[in-house]
Amino acid sequence: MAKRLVPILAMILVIMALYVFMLAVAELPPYGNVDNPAHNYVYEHYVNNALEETGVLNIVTAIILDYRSYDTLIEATVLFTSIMAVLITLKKGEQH
Amino acid sequence: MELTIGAKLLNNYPFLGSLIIFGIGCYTVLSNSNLLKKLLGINIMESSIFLFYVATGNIRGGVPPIVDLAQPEALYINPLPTGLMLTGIVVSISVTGFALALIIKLYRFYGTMDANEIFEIRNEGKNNGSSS
Amino acid sequence: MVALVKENAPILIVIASLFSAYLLPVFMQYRRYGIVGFLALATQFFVLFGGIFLATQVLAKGSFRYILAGWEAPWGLEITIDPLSTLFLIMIGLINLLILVYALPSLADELGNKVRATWFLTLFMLLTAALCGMALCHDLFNLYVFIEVATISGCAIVGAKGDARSTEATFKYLILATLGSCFVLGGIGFLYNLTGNLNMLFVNHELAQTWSNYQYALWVSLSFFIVGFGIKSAVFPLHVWLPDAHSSAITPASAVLSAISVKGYVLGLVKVFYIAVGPLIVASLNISDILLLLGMGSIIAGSIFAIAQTELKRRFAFSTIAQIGYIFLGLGLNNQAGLTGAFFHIFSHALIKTALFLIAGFILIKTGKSQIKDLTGIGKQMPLTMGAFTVVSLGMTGIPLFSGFIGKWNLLLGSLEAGNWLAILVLLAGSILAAIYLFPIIKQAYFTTNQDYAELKENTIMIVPILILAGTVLLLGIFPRPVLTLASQAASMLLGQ
Amino acid sequence: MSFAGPDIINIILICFLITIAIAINFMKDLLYVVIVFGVYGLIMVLIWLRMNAPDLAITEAAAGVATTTLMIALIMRTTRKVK
Repeated sequence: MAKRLVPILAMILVIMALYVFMLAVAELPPYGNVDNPAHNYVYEHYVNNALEETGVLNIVTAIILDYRSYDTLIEATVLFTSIMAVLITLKKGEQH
Repeated sequence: MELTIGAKLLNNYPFLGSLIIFGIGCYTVLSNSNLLKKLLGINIMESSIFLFYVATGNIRGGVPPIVDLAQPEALYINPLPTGLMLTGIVVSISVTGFALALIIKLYRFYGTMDANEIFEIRNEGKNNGSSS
Repeated sequence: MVALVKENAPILIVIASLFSAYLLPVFMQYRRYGIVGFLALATQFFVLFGGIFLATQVLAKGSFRYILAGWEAPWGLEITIDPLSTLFLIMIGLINLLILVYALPSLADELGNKVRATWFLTLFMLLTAALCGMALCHDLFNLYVFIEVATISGCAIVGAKGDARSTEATFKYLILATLGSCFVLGGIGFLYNLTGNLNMLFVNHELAQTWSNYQYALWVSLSFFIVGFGIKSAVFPLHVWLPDAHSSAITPASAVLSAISVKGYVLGLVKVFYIAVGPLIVASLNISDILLLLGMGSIIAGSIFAIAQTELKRRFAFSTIAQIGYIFLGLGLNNQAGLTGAFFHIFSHALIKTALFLIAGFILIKTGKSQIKDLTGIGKQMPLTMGAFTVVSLGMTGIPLFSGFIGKWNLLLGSLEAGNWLAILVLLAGSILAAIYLFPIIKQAYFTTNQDYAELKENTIMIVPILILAGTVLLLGIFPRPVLTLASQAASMLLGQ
Repeated sequence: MSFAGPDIINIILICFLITIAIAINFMKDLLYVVIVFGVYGLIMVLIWLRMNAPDLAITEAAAGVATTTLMIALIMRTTRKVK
């Protein structure tokens, strides 16, 4: 009984959430506009100065490997973590 | 220029679409008892959020953020969301790998990939007195 | 050299735990298990003393920021050192150190062999690094990446035991926690869309001017954060993964998850709500009331579920849900005393819950009993352990002179200040319910006799961390000044006074 | 508010995505589900290409679509073998 109830409950929840999402999306800055708050001084700094400051033509690369390199270190750590997790899940270790 | 809500929604279609897919993915995770489908639901949710970010970074009439020295006046799109989502993709793959490892292990224990069946098998084990 | 370490201490804390995590498997490759244990302990020492050093600096000079990779704030990343983060660093270092001292002698036996023990320690160090990073980070996306590391490593140490029950609990935890991460990432996406910044301070500045235009969007964003962090920190309606995960894992794993990891996500919520968005906006969008409701529901529901449990570890796991409720209640009160109480409660509950889980694990190792009804007369068999258990339970209920009291007292003051009588009632009821689910164990331990009465040896090194924790609970109840100062300074910093 | 050509293609692609997401929810055979999930990833890649994020599209095509689908397909092979 409870198992059949879960999908219906989830459906109701999701539909309610979608209604609120619509209200929120109507408020968001218009898609693709140059004057959006997302394209502010940070964006301008990256686009205008990335080449001089880092010497990389691809600005995305400049961001992930230079401006936000700490993030990339942690991202590599996520991969390492998942490898260790898979090891500890599937391997038994040594037998001796 | 005042727009109706419908026109605003239509204009913001990538955000709306990504949030609808987010909701569907959420429903997939919550309602399906198959472990693999739950995992796919998580993947769908994650990629929908990636779509949200990419749409945030896009500018109509812009070009990809690769500096073209021949065209100094080009309008580049926002490179930051793209960079963030490169990290996000790696994270999503890591989670997928770990979850698949867990699915294999659960399959070895129970011989099934269905959460309800696992639940039943475990309850039978409890009733028979053997600890699982 | 010393000057260099002192100057770069904030980042070195994270980097040191990360690199020791990378190095542990390498040492195990050459069969140096001794070095592995030593390195793990040394790193926790470093985190603890780094935290204390930074705390003295913060108390002397005020909070400061540290720039990473040479790029100034809105373009690069920076980390922040404030009372809140140093409080967390000290907590992480202290608790993890004691857990490691408890765990190291028996870890290899419990997990099968030394290689698996090394993998477990690696994941443990990664969890430490991620939590330290979450405590220090000052950038929304950086917070997300650290949360992912903490999630994956936390799930993996639940599954380390490798039996069917813990694997199933791990899968449930992983799916729900990743669902939570998706929600957090979505919330960050909304904030980025509205402000164009990821640095929390700049997000705050941008939102202060424009937030009234985006009320629905901000509300959706904040509720995304509540759902995401709520799943990960197991508030009442979103707690379904916690009891299985925390009771089926091995003892050190459940101790670290229940005591620290769950609170790391609360810290994430605090950072987003109070530093990035600001208490004013949170209060005027009625998000505070949601936090308050979640907190009260958690206290009542968690305690009642805990009473119904018959297994020791499971009862403690449900008690974690109740105690997380106190923290959410304090956050929802949104005033100085409430936040101070919440932060102090974070610290004191970390001590208490670690001690409880370690005691449960110790009893399991010594007697092989995990059900509460089997613990008859254990007070005479293990006097030191049950003495510590009594101290810690008194602390959990919030009796004066124990550390739990200070946090709850501040929460009461906060509720009085907010004029919220329901919160006061719930706080008192929570204390009574805590007494109901903890004191029968003590009564059973001391006032019933066991047939197979035999003095058990307690003089192993494993009892030392339990006694230290119980002593700290007592000490912190009598001299709460150092932690209370940090907590109240953190509260006033977050409220912008 | 008028829509330029590229926008309509994007809208159609996103509608496809929504359809596929619903289809994944209700399909019974896991093999089909995995194949359809691969298609979902490819359409996502297309949308990102059209939204001027080629770096992301390449990474997703290599890692998200190829690796994930392959991993899941391999898992399904091993789980069938055990049976």
